[in-house]
Amino acid sequence: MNSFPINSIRKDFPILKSKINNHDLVYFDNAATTQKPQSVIDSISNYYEKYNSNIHRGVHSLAEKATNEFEKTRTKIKKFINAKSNTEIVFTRGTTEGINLISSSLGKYKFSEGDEIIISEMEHHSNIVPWQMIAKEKNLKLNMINVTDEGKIDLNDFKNIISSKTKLVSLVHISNTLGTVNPIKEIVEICNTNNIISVIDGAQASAHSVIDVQNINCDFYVLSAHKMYGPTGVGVVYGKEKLLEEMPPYMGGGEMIKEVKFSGTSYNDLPYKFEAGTPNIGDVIGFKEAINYIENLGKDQIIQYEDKLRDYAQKELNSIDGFRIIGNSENKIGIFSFTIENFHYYDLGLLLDAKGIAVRTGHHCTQPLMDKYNLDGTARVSLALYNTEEEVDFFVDSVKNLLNR
Amino acid sequence: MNSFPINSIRKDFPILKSKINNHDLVYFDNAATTQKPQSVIDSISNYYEKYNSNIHRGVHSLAEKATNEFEKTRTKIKKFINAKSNTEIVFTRGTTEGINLISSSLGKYKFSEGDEIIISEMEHHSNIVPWQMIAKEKNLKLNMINVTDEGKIDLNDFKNIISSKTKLVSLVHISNTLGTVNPIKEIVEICNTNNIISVIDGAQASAHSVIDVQNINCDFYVLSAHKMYGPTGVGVVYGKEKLLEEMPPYMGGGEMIKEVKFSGTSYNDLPYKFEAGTPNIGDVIGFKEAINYIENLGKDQIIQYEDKLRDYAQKELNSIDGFRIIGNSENKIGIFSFTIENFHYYDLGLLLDAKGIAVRTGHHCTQPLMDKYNLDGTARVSLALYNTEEEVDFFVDSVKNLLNR
Amino acid sequence: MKEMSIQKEIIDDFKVLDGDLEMTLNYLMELGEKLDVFNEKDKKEENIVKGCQSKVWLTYKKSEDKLFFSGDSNTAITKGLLSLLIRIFSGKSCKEILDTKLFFIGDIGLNRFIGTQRSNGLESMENKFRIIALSNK
Amino acid sequence: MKEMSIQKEIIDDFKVLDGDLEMTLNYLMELGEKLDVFNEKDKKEENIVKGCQSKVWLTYKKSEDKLFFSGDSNTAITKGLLSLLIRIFSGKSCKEILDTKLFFIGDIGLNRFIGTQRSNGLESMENKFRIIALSNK
Ligand SMILES: Cc1ncc(COP(=O)(O)O)c(C=O)c1O
Ligand SMILES: Cc1ncc(COP(=O)(O)O)c(C=O)c1O
Repeated sequence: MNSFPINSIRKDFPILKSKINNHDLVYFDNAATTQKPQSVIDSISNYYEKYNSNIHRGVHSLAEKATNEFEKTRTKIKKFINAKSNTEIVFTRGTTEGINLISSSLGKYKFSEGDEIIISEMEHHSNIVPWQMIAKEKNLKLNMINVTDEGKIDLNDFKNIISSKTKLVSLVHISNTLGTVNPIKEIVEICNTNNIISVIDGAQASAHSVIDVQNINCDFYVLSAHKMYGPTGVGVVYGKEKLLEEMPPYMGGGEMIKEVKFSGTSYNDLPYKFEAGTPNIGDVIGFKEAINYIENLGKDQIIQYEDKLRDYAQKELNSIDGFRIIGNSENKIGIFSFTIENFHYYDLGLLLDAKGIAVRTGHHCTQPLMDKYNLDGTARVSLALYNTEEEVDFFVDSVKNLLNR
Repeated sequence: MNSFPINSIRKDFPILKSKINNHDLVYFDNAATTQKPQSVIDSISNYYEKYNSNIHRGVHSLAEKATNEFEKTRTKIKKFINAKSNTEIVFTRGTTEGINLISSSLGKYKFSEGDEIIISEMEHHSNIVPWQMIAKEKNLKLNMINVTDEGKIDLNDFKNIISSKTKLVSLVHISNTLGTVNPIKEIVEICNTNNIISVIDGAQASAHSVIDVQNINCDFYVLSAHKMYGPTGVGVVYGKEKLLEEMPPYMGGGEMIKEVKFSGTSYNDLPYKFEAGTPNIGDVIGFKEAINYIENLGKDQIIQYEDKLRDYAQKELNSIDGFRIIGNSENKIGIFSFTIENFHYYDLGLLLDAKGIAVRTGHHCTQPLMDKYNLDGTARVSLALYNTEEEVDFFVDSVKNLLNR
Repeated sequence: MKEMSIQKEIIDDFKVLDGDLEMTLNYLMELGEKLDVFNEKDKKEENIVKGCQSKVWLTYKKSEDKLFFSGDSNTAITKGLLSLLIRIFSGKSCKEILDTKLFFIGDIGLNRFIGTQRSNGLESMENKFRIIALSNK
Repeated sequence: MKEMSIQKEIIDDFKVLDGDLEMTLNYLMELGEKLDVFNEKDKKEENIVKGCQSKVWLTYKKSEDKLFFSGDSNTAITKGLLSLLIRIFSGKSCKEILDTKLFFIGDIGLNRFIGTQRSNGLESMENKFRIIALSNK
């Protein structure tokens, strides 16, 4: 861990200097959204101050510069997740829009009455509701894979509920509530053998594990920039070119067309077919700097640091009386959902905030999972590359003090 | 015009100091996207540097602050367009997503085979393709109102194509190609008398005319922040509460639900029902400053200045040999699409760019309108509040020089 | 203006805490703990006030033309807030309740519980008092 | 390496303009004007190369094993670009055409015509030459 330049990293994130209720900010709400390094913030300002323009169709210099910078992000993300081609990278607002794009577009031609879709009990609402909506519209059956008490996908259950009618499996790569890293490669392989479309929700994974979509071999991989040190309002759908080609567009409008006639319209090439209207140019450009930031530190170094911090936190947290962690897979990242006996998470959240510690409380948009564990909510600590053991210590001490009140 | 502080205004927009190909930037591509004042840019940086957080469900101080600032934009825009309530203001990525939201959600329950939808020949592709898509899906008939040679909606034609099957009319408030200000109040009144849903595409109007949705009395009004000095990636759908209430959600996911059960899901209250997933928080917050900027200058003062500049430009442009303006309504804003005899718009665009002048060239995402006028494209000058008569002069001189080459 | 004076009392009580959020929350929780024990039987659906992350139950008795409230919450801080509302509204007539405007909350440094945040139930709690008052008018 | 030397010639020709965009565009247009007159009859669908904002027509004749191109465009600047490509590719064998790598464009200050911008047709033009060469191999 010596080589990980945590002190200079912390200086890269201006918000970490903040005082919250007269305390230093301890930001442990990274699964909700991560903080942004100065380079990301500056690249957005720089865009607006120096070369803001609408893109793609302009011949003037600003349009040319903005278009090039915008498309550079596409190339960057293509390499970052190891897609085959830029045509497989579609920009969206975030993971939620990405999943809706997929469900809605596939819904228009791939599914027919009685077909089955499989998700899991640990999915985020954004990977549940779009499938419920399309299932209702098209009379499909939606199945949920059981999650074990430890917080892992029950692979046997998965194999059991696959049927000849299963058309699609959509699964979270890393659970935002449990921290569990799912065996998606194994699951996708089963999908591919059975001719089932696979969608991976990578919202939590993209910043905290190595993503190689060709290696995973999934049909779709979806992520949000704001969870990987990038700005809000940008996400990506990776899709295999063959599927994207045959899919109808999600939205209609400017930019996604080749030719519009009153009598009918022909659609643009990939990926533009799926990018109707003026995109979020400024933030797409900012997103590139977020990936640069991760790459400059090195994904492997980051993961190594985060793993060590996770282990430290796990040990320290368990020293708190009445502390129960929900989600104890041996393969997990630094996300700790927990309850403390006789201490409601809402009170805990507010009391910690008074000490400058930001944790999330509630159902974390995973109500079916909460129901499964008979909880109505938890408090959640989620770590990122700028967090430290000292912050974990301060958190643990603070909670212990609250318990001794 | 004396009282309009044009010099200090120009200083508010940092990009206007740019040199493009060794010339001062003359930015005449405002209909594509407007430039942003420093206050907008700074408010976005400030968000990321000081209080970036995911919103709505967090109890910690950052989440509280971010939520409040986010919701303040909603209140601001509500007042800006005179909606009745914040529940009528839905945030989107832009006008294109807004129209898709409406067409897709209404499409799920309002339209049945044979129903008719009316748009006009002067619509932007973003107000054509979504309707073509839903028309194809649901077997609806799509009609286009004729546009006159001057570039005005043919009101008689409109009245003629309305039938008992007409369910919806979607019209542009101000044409991005012609500059024409359409008589939307009159048109909406006809819609309301005939029980027809009205959608107004306000992408071009929101920065250049006064918007009062209660006075217009339309069912929907749609706009983009980036065309009104705000950031890219944010737009608004205004919808009458009664309609929004009964409409099914567009996207499913986090934030738009009340309760998610495996057996079924209940949706959140307005406007959240239509805002699935993490929104573009930073830019929504930046958008507020754009409206502040407009309000501080005063919409009336802006319009007065822009009208005078439009008149000046019109006169000067017409002094160019072989210059033909497409769109000569007596009620128009400072948007001039034009052709010059024996001078292709593409050459013109590039040659002007060499002098630092940014104009747009092509079909401006209005191909049916181009077809109507038998053009394959035009060059377009579109003005905004920071443009000046001196810039118009430089443009006119430059074009004359090019013609005398 | 009796209702004004209760709120002023509350503001005075909190003044010693000097806006320190931690102490304020602690004091709130203490106030909540002092609430009369709530009858478990009254924890039924119709008495629930739903916030996003906490539950509140509220019942009342009418005596002469005055309403007397009792309540409970599953979270200590919300229970503290509730106790303040009960202190303000209990023992008043329906008209008095409806006429009472709440202003104390900002003055005790708890602005965070009002406004656009939907994750707290202060507004819903206040509304519940008013609805009860309305339905008893 | 004859094809290299043509591109080097072009680069030299443009050098006097010192990267001034306006003069470069003007010179390009002049070059376009010098192209041999294109046969109007050849302006048919199969000879079109579509850019976003301009149209290009390209035909060729084969003599011995060499290809000779002629072309036209509805825009003056694109026609200028086209004339450069014709200068580079005309009179070469199919193999030579396929082996020729274009590098001059950045060196004459016209980087804007390459890359991700879809509003220009340089790439499509270049491809058309190569497709013709391929189909004649
Ligand atoms: C696992 C998971 N999926 C989906 C989402 C939704 O992402 P977004 O809100 O950026 O659309 C989130 C984030 O909240 C998440 O953690
Ligand atoms: C009239 C009109 N409608 C719709 C749009 C689409 O807006 P956006 O690209 O912001 O979605 C535009 C802008 O290009 C426009 O000018």
